[in-house]
Amino acid sequence: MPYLFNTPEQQQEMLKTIGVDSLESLFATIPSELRLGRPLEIPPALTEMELQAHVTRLAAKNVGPTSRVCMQGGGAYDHFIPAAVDEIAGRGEFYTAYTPYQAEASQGSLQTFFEFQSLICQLTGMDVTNASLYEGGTCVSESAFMAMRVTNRHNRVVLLGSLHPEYQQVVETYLTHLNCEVVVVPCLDGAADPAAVDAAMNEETACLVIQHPNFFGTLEEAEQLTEIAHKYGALSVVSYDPISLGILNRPGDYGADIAIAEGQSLGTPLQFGGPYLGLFSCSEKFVRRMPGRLIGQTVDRNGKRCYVLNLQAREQHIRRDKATSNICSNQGLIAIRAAVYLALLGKQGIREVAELCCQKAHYAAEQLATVEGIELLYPERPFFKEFAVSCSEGADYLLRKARQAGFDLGPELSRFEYQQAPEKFQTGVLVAITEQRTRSEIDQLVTALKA
Amino acid sequence: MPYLFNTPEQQQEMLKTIGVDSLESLFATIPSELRLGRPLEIPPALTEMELQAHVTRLAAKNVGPTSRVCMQGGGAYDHFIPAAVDEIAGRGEFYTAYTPYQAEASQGSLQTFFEFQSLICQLTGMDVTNASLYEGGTCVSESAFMAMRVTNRHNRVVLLGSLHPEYQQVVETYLTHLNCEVVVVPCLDGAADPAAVDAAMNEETACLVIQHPNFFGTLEEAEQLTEIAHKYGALSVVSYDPISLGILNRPGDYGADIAIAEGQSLGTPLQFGGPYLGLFSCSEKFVRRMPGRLIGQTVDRNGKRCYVLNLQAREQHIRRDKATSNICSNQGLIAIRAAVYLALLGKQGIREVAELCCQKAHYAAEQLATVEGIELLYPERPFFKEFAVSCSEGADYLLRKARQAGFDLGPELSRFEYQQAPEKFQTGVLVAITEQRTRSEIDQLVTALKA
Amino acid sequence: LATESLFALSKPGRRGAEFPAADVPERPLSELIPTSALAEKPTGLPEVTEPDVIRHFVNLSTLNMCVDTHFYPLGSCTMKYNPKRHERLASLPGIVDLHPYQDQSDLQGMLGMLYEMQEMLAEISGLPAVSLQPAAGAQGEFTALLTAKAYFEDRGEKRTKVLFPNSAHGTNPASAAIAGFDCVQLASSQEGLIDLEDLKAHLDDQTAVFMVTNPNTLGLFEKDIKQIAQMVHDAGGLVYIDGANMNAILGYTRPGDFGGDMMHFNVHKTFTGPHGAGGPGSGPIAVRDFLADYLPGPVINYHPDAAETEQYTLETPAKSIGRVRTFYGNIGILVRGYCYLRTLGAAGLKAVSENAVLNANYLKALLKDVLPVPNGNLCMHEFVASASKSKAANGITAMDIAKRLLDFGFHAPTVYFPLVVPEAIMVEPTETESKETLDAFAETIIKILKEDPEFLHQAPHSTIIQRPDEVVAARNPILQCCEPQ
Amino acid sequence: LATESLFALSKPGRRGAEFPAADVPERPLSELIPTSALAEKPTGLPEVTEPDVIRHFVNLSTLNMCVDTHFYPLGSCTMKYNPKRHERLASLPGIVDLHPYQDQSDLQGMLGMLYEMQEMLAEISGLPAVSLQPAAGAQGEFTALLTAKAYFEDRGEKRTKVLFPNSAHGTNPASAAIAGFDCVQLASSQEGLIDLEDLKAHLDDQTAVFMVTNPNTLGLFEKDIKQIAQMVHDAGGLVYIDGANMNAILGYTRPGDFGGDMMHFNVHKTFTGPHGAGGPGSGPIAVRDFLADYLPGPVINYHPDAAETEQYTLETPAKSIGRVRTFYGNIGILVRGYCYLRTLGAAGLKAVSENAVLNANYLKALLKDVLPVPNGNLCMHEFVASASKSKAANGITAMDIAKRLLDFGFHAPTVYFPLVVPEAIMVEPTETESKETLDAFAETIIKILKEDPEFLHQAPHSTIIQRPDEVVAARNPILQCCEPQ
Repeated sequence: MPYLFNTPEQQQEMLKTIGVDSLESLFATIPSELRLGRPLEIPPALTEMELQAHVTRLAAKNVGPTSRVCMQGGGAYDHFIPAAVDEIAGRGEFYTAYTPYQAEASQGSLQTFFEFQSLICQLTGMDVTNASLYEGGTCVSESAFMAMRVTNRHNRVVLLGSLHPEYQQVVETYLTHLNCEVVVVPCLDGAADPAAVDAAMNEETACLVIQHPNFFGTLEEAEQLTEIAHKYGALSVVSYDPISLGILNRPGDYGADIAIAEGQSLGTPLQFGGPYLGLFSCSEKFVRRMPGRLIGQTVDRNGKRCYVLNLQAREQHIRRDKATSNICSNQGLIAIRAAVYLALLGKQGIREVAELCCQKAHYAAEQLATVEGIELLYPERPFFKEFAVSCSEGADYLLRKARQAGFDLGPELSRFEYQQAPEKFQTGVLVAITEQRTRSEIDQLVTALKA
Repeated sequence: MPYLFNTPEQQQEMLKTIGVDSLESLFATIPSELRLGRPLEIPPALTEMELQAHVTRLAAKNVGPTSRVCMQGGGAYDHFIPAAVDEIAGRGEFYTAYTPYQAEASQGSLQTFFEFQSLICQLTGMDVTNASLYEGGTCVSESAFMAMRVTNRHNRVVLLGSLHPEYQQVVETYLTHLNCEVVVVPCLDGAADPAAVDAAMNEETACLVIQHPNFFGTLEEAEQLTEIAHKYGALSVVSYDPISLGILNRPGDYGADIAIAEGQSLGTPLQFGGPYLGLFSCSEKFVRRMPGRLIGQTVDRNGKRCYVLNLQAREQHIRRDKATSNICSNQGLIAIRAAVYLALLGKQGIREVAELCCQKAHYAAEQLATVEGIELLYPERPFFKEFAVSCSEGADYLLRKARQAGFDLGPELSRFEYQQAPEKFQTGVLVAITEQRTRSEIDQLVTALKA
Repeated sequence: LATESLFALSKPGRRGAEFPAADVPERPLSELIPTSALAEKPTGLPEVTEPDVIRHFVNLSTLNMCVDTHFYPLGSCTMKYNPKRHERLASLPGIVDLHPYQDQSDLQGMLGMLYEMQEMLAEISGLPAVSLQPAAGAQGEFTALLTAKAYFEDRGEKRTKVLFPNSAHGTNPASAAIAGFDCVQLASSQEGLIDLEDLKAHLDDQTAVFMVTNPNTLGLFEKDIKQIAQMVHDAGGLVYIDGANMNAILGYTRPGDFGGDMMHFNVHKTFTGPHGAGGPGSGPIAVRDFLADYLPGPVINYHPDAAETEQYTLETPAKSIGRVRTFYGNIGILVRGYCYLRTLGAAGLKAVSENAVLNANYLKALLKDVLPVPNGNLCMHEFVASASKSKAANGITAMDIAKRLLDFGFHAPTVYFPLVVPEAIMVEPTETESKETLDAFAETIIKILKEDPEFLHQAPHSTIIQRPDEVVAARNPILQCCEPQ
Repeated sequence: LATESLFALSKPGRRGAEFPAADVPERPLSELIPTSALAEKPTGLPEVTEPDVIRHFVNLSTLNMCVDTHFYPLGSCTMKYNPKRHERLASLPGIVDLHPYQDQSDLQGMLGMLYEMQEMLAEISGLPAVSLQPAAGAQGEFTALLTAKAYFEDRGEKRTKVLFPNSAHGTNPASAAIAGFDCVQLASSQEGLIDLEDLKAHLDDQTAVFMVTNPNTLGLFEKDIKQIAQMVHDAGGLVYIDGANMNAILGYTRPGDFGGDMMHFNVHKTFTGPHGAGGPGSGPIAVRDFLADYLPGPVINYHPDAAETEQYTLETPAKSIGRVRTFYGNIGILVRGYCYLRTLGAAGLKAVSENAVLNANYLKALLKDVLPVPNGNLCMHEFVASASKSKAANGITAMDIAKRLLDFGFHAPTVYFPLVVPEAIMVEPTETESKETLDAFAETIIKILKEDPEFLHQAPHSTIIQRPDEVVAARNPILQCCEPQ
């Protein structure tokens, strides 16, 4: 039996010390009629060698970036991950530790999370960052909850229609059953129409949620939209692409109150959608109404600098039903990955990655537009690393043809539901180009699509 | 520039402290006519992302066990490696440390090597084991040198013709230029003929080198051969298969003076032939004439148990040209892998692996023999996990047909040179079956060969 | 050096990662992006080398205690061994590199694995419908409560209350609040179990869900759980089982069999996640058949008669509450949980619980004279002792013992939780520890209790820092190390 | 607990790895193997669990200082940073899993990489013919000496002597001895360089090879190397360059250009191996064209016009000395070296040497007042200081300084080597350390030299053990922890 220590002899010794005569009798408090009178029906145990063969076989049934070139987007991206990230995240001292409740035995995690918070603040220009939330989608719902607390407006939030459709769905799941109206301003032309947003806002609105660059890859007028939110006394919540901040102006620069993101791009593999990383930052003045764990710097009894869990009175294990969130386990190890990633890239690296994505994506867009039947969905809109194309022969045709040539594009826009969907969403497909893609790959794709 | 710290400003500061005015002038002691007046002509630098793409492309040009089933032998075997082995060997504390010269800063390595020595002693039944030599082949030449020192016979060693041909070649390279006669007793029937061996031995012979199981996979009469060696006052050197000692009797049991092995099977991947692991053990009475590093237990100034490099007076850094060997760097990290592997397997595990290899290999031999045109080369000889077959249509035909069906067999016997090679070596092929092979794989191979 | 800040290591111009020049025709950024959207200056990220990064974080890592280095008997957290094979297998190509929007035909191996995971969780829980989506236990609670809410609403019932005992984890009330329920906390009985009278007093037609951890946070099996469930059901409510303590009962009894209608698993606890210094977790839920239609989407369905590339599909249940997150769940953790279940099999799982319970009771037996356990004769996989006696005798508190244990190379147990036990010391040894370790731990506690109380109040003495000032931290929070640039 | 023996953890019946039952029809072992060949009892291997193994070795690992955690200025060892990308890439399928006897058509990617490695080493050395086989530097020396021997014998010359300076690494004479040569040790000059007079006095028609490390072990470039080589060549001998110190001169000067006929590289030093707590190394050699035919077999050849599956081949040179090992070399280390060279390129390699030399000279400048460096004004990548002054003044020895440094979180430099410098302290900072680290190191040494000598004689004080008794160890060697069973 793997991972067990007690030999039959030891079990007998231990039972004797306890004062019972069998393992079975340790379970005496479980009434016999509640016992499962049979073995669980789960597949037979596998040794490590068998398990490895089995899982390898299952993995081989999937077709991923090892055999295809990934140009997929929609909130999860195939960025390069330096080997040093895996080296650190693979240290047992990090991945087999618990939440750092015992500060003296956890300074490694605590300082790392403190530096993670600092790095994300530097990246975003925001004052305060927590030690992570689950992922991009729940960051939006947590933002909405926080905005409701801060503004004391509990009945209305406004989302841009260019917010990732799954993020919209998460907000709806979290909020609508609370009789909070979730207003979506439809995105009919690739980015928000400020007039329509203004019309949707009112003095009851807790927050305006902006995604910039948005789901279609295009840039929003984030500053102007933030001003609109503020005009109505609402908070401006901005969901950003962390890589884009290598070149784009930062939420802290243009007055966002809450800045959130899916942090997968910062050193975490795609792994079929999770675990990813919810990044959550805000202005200092809201810090006591933030969700999630916060690490603070302090001194120990000898005056030595050290780190502790801070402001725990916001959290569920202290405040229970009055907590700012129910979150307990967060995404610690993924936050560590992001910290190592950002430390490696630094000021120059993040800029270079952002520029590479931007340059290559524009080249790809230009080249794809030369394929007959393919056109850019929003040729006039500026974009960062992702863009939507439509294919006259349908999205499926495009995806299939690319797949056969060894390229994965997508997602197709018709995969999601929208409050109002322009006709061309039926044939629209997202294409994301990271720094890993090469001109030769892009050219090959274009050649294949032309054939 | 990767891995460098000094910024241009710091370089200037440092040069100032040194008292020179340029980096160039630090190289003033290299006469200018000796300078290379041009850049080195090596390929341009690659960033990590590019390097990974490049090496991945090269790797994809190779076809290995990921896409074929490995039934190859000849001294390197596809045994299962538990993940825990990689976890420990991947610790920077082990792989980025140096030889443990500073005992206070190296107890981790020192105790691990001490335990490695202990584990190999337990495995082999030998008294003493060093902290590793390079690999299986040089273990034979080091054994011969040691036997020459011990017996004070410097002119003659005897090898069984069933010793791995490459091991024979290594011994010849190391010894013949010293005017030491290397006598090979040809192996004409799958294992040594004791009478022929006896005839080859004499009172001038330093040692008899036995491989058991031998290169053809069959068992030698190791005990009887050891007695023959001893009869002439020579040392018995036995090259064993470490996995086989899970069931076979051990060199220490039948009186071997020196027991050596290629230790790759103990948790080290095939990686195209190296780095592997030379295992070297001997009787206690010869310890001061052993080659290689030895870790010893002692106490520190407070009487605490600890470990140090021991008996260094045998080694090149002290004894120089009088050293027992010129070895300095050994195979430390691979020895750590072996220690973790043996610790995981333990008494039961090593037995199970050995039994699985033995049972499956016998099944495979039996099944292969049912294929028309294939027969066992030595049907009467007992074997452990490897055996030779001959194919009436030639070795190449068999290897190619197996490869097309997804199986790698070999090496073919004709790949090597022999002093006397029986006719059937021309069509002979080795087949090795480890615990990883399944009945279904074996059956598939047989079906394919019958088709 | 180890604790120097990453930012202090920064020097302008140092590089930890480099990228090639663009291989496409480059255009000025301002042609691609409106100037107004471009940052005016670079980020304030530090500039360090790769060796800096490695030495910094490797040294930091060594300041942690962890399961791989120390006994870590943190009650309620199930700090069991994290098998190394899981890390290897979760990193295989074909698993670690799949994009969530790949075509379903390209995902049959992954979806098949997840489907099998759903089936195994259903069998272990006795509850047939499973959602793998929740990112952690707390999100599992929330998701299940929302599922219940949707169910009631669909039936036209307006039930507003969620009940839970005062020994509950904080996430229970927090999740109920976010799900829009009123929280009602119930008393515990003298025995440390649910007080049936108090429960009865609070059950009514407003009661939506009764949340209960079983075994409870005192490490005791709620022996009346069947009757309790009946009472809740009679009142028209549903029973939610917090599965945090499943490690005690695997294969012995099932939430679905003892009256639970919904539950979550903590894959990162029971199925050895690992904990990752705080996460990621994975909190799949299992519910009764009549709740299946309300689960969040998508779930994985199996169509055995379909073509090989279409056997496993992602589908949204008919009356789904919607999405609770993007994509499909914390897959990387679920893969590890899958590996664990496939490694153990039925007999192995039962042996896990047997040995977890054996270890807890053994340790309790060794300690009970010095650290009495107020509730229960036999415990399950953990027990809650009290330092009240030593505190009264010479002032040695639970905190003192916890801190001093660090000096001896043991992580501290959970202290001061659950709140219902004064000077609580909550010990969960798990099954992946040896009798020898338990013996050493017990001896150490006995030794500590004989030490000078003043010395203990200052403990720990050997750690890199000692008793950080949390009051100062909270009064003037320093939450990052430099001004934003 | 960390230092408990693995064997002490053993309990009969515990398992760290399990294997499935055979899936083939099983037969009694005695039917397969003669009983006389079967062991009568099981091995004496310990019985422990996987968690035991992990906790044991992880804890042991933390007792090491290493490059990933500490400054490690061990002279002569080039303890530079080991890039993490190398570990990842050397583990790729298609590299880590290749069997040495696979068909050459299946190995074109690997053979192509190794061929390119041969070419790069030839260019860096200025010596056109390369063998990748030697497992480490010492085997490289032996292999090259044997190559020279074969060359001379082929020419009908009997040359029996190998010359080397008294500052040589121990491997030089040891390798020469094994290669069957008589060893002749030469004096060093006052400057710490080769004494030309002594060399001249020993050169004759018996001289086969002159072995020299350049830069030498004092960290000095042998400025007369060209003249020295000429003298050796005039005597009919060959010049061997020990490449241990190549880190100083990459791209600046080449052994082939300054008169060397043969050399070895230490891939685990210069090209960041890593060191692996003692190995594996990799010691490829490069030789002049007229020696190429004698190299050990096989080498990798390139046939650009052949079919794609046959472009790279393994071939044995015409007059090969034979094999020096099984298979083809320490490929895993060579792959890492290849990655390193491809990462740095020509400019990067030159920058490596520049910064290695800069760091050494800077540190030397900081320390020279307290630890004088007897030889040389400027050093190359390392320098040899002497503690003679402090020893004379107050008894503080090189050993005292080395041991005390450990207390401050610095690995010790090499001490008492080379033998030609009394109280030698040999410091090699390498290029992968920062000025800040060098400053801190120098300050610490200056501080140490002001400490109480008695206190220093007892140092280190903070390590897990202190000054082990090597005399006891050698007198009664304990080389394993229990009786063989």
